[in-house]
Amino acid sequence: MEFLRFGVVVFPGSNCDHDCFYVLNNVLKQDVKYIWHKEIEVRDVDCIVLPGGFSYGDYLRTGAIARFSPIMQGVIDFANKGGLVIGICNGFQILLEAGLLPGAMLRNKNVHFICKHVHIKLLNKNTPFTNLYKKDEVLKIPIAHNEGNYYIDEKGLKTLKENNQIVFQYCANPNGAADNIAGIINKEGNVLGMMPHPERSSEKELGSQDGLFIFKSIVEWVK
Amino acid sequence: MITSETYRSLGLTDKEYQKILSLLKREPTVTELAMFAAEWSEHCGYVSSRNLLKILPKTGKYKTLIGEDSGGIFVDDIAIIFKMESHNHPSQVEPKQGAATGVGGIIRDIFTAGARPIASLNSLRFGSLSEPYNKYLLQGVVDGIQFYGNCLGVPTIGGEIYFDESYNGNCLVNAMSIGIAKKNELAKACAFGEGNSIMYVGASTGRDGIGGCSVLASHEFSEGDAKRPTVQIGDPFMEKCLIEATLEILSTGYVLGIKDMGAAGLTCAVSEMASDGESGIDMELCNIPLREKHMEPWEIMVSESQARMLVCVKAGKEKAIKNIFSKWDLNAVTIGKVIKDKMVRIWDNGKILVEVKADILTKAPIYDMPYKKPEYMKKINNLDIDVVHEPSDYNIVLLNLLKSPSIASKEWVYEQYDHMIQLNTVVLPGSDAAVIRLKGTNKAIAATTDCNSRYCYLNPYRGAQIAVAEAARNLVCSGAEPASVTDCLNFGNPKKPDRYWQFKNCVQGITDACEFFDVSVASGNVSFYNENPAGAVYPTPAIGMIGIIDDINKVCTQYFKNEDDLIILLGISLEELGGSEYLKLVHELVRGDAPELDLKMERAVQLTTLEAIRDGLVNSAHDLSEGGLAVGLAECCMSNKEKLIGAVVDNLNFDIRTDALLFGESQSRIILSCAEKSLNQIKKIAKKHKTSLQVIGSTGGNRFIVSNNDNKLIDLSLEKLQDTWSNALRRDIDSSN
Amino acid sequence: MLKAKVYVNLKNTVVDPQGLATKNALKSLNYEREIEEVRVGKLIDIRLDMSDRKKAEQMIDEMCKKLLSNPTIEDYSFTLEEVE
Amino acid sequence: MLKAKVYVNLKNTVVDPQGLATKNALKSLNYEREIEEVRVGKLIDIRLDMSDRKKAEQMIDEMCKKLLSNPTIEDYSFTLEEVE
Ligand SMILES: Nc1ncnc2c1ncn2[C@@H]1O[C@H](COP(=O)(O)OP(=O)(O)O)[C@@H](O)[C@H]1O
Ligand SMILES: [Mg+2]
Repeated sequence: MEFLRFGVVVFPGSNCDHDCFYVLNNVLKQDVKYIWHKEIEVRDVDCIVLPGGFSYGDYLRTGAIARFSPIMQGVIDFANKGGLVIGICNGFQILLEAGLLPGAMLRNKNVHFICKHVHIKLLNKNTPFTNLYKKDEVLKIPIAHNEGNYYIDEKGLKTLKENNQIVFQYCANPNGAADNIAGIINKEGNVLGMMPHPERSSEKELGSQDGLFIFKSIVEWVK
Repeated sequence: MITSETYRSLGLTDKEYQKILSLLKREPTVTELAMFAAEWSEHCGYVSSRNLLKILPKTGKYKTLIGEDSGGIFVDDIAIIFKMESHNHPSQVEPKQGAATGVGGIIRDIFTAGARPIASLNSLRFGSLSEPYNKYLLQGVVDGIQFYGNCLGVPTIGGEIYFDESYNGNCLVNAMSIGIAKKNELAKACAFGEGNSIMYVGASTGRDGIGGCSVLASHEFSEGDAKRPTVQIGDPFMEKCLIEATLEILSTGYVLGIKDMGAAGLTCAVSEMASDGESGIDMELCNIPLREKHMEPWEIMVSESQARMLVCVKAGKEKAIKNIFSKWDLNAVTIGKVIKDKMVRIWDNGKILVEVKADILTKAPIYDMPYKKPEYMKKINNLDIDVVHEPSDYNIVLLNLLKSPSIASKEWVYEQYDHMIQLNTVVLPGSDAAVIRLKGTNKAIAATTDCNSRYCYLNPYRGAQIAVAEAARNLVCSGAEPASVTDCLNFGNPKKPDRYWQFKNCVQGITDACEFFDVSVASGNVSFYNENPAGAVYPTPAIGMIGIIDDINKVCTQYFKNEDDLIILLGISLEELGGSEYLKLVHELVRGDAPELDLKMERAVQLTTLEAIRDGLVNSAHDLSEGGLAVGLAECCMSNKEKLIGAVVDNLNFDIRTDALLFGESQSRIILSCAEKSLNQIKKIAKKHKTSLQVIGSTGGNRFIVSNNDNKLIDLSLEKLQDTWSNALRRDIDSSN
Repeated sequence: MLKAKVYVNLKNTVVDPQGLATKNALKSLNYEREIEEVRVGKLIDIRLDMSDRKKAEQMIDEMCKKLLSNPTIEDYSFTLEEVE
Repeated sequence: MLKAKVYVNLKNTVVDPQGLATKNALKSLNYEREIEEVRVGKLIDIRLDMSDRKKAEQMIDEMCKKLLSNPTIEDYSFTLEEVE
């Protein structure tokens, strides 16, 4: 296989869709297509990206309405068959609402939107999304969200830890997230959700390339 | 029958009403009257400002496009469209939604021109933070800007905020937006070609913003009605869909013209699209999507509901347009067609309601307003500097200045804005100007907003010139060539001659400065009647300026980069304190004249800086503004949070008062830092441009130390400085009263 | 101890984008025919360490006016009840 | 016509950042002593074009479970009343 085929799902209100497309296509030189939320099936892709943004205005609850978009059944089927899915920011929130990942998101502790570079630590490098990083690597990568205060009950947290499902932790907790969690993976290891934006740290000009290796890891894994 | 009471309460004068009668040769219908009142208002018709705005330069070193609703410049085959607009009064009563809908409005102006919005900025003014309501306003406005901009996915990359008592009771919220398009993709805001369709797209129409016109209601207002708010709830989600749908229909080639329904809604869109297209429009109201029941025709015509647009579509292509809008779950209905005679003809279920020549509506009267130099100027313009006592501890003064909310770091604000989305922001907020790259080229745009309104209060003409000069200086510090301006002119009641004098002089100041720098004024906006019971706000001609960077690798930021670099001061420090933040804060005086401005010297300093940056000689460049040399240097040390770098400034040797030296706000000064080996080349460049250059110290260490003639004036740790400056605003907001 | 339940709603004359989005979402969940209108407001529970009902009522009213709602666009109402 | 008032609240075991922020804001407005706790939830008004109360109740309950609340972090309750 020469190129990986990425599918970037576009919900009304998604706004990092172009950015993800750009990085995958122009920086990483892979095949990318948009998947409109009204489609009911995912076809011909190796990895689905649920991009950041404000799907349906984030009204009611982040990700709550998007979770019922027609495409989500397709995404769930795709994931259940072992397909790779990465949800970034709003994408992560949608994955939580859809039940593909455990837990929920609360408002940031300071009740403000926070946009800035943060440092996150890699906890699990044995995933399709992180295999190219060094063990315990610290990445500089931006966050931009209102609701990144990850919540999970104690039992759930224990399970996450036991199964090595916590993939990223903030070095300094910006939003109140339980156990400094910045990103988690499902038990099966094919669905990743993360609040930081790897697409925003994929080019030198923008201050950091630490995020690019997530996408590169995916390519590496599928090949 | 229309009574004088009716038209007067709509804001029309007797004379204007007589003019309408003679133009129509009959009495207007209620709907027509509402339309005239809207079109001939200050807001839409610019009746008291248009005469003066004519003098603003329409050309400059970059080819300029003055569009119907916004303007821009061309860089190669890219059009950069930008504009700034005010939303002051709605924000004063409902800060979050007022600011949000302000952002929404200006962004609509950009994408209806066919440009994809790529960045927003703002210019904000509040009264003193010691008043709880002003705190509430600041928090609400910032919340509104983040709520709207973040959701739309347009990065908010910069702005400015000042606090002054003059804005008590009347805050200013000016929003600026920048978009880009291929030169040949730009859209026009007119309707033409007999038989082509007029389509209504976007949100439904409700009774929003018809406040002023409600006198036309024939029925008695029932309880809820009478208090109908003029503030609306912003819906960035809808607008995001509208952006995508609009850019998609524009790419079909079927759209001949498109216009946002902003002020005066449908009235403005219909009459201006017809008159700008030198044609007429015939339309039927019953097809318009309504959100509320039993709306009167005049209500529909003046409603200012958000997120709606009027589109002129090639006959036969309506279906294609409709399909695109349905894909985004948005309305798109055909409501009329272009006709040959230049009339606006409006029907309501087959009954004719309006039949007026389009350009009668759009040609609002223009007035020459009387003006007179304000009384206050005599009193405050002279400042006897000898009665201003020099403080004994300059460390304390510096810390107090860094704490003052107008100077303090605005990180608390811009951290709430998504300033990175769209992957273009190369220089993030926190430096003199933000820089966004133009993907697919080697170029970048720098943008800034600036205006010191205290200077404008003391000296409107020079204050306005300084606003332009400072904006240009900020761009230059980022490595950009100043290219073009948008302005937002916030003033008091234009009918008061002293206010109008301020306005006139500020417009003249902007004009002269822009002509001097050879930059055009591509777009702008006027907001009058910014008054509180104590009087008008300070004259505030906010300047938004964009600059062009030809080589993205030659971008510069304001903070020191290395230890042991040389610190250079370009320009001359005069013994002047007039209008300074220091004078206000420490001596509680708003007096004197605005700082001197020698435009030739300003240009020399800017050319020197730009050339040195382009030649790769400097490591940082920061202009001096509020708080003067001491504050500017401190900012160089600490504005990169990840790497604080100290400085020892021990070679000042100036022969002026110490407070003027440290905190005076002389214009046309820039701080550079460079490696020692670059100094000679920079000196050569300075000499060529006849710029005064002085090496005043070097970087390094973890303290900020300033001395003059062996006299230690300032000696503070970087932690102390950084903590004071970067947390001040947050502390002010969190502190209870 | 008293507990106030404060309800803050957008005025009827003001569009409620959030309500609209929720309505559309419910419609697409197959409640197409039944749903007439949806409006989303705030529910603020306040526990007060006081027992004087009269005073509490006055205080909550003040809070609503000052902070919890903006009378330009919102209406509010509240109830008070005794709790442990 | 029926109108449902749906109340959605964060579970007691979940920290409520917005409630805390509101509490602090109220405290700084000089209600320092009285305020014990503040929690911010949602109030969703739904007008239903139907008259069968039983059916309506069932339907609203469904909506709450599916969309209007997130059972991981939220509780809900509702009331139904007849309106014109
Ligand atoms: N309202 C705002 N929104 C976004 N950024 C802001 C705002 N106010 C100030 N900033 C940013 O903070 C930095 C310092 O601003 P300012 O003190 O106005 O700079 P200067 O004096 O150089 O014009 C700039 O990067 C500016 O864009
Ligand atoms: Mg500056």
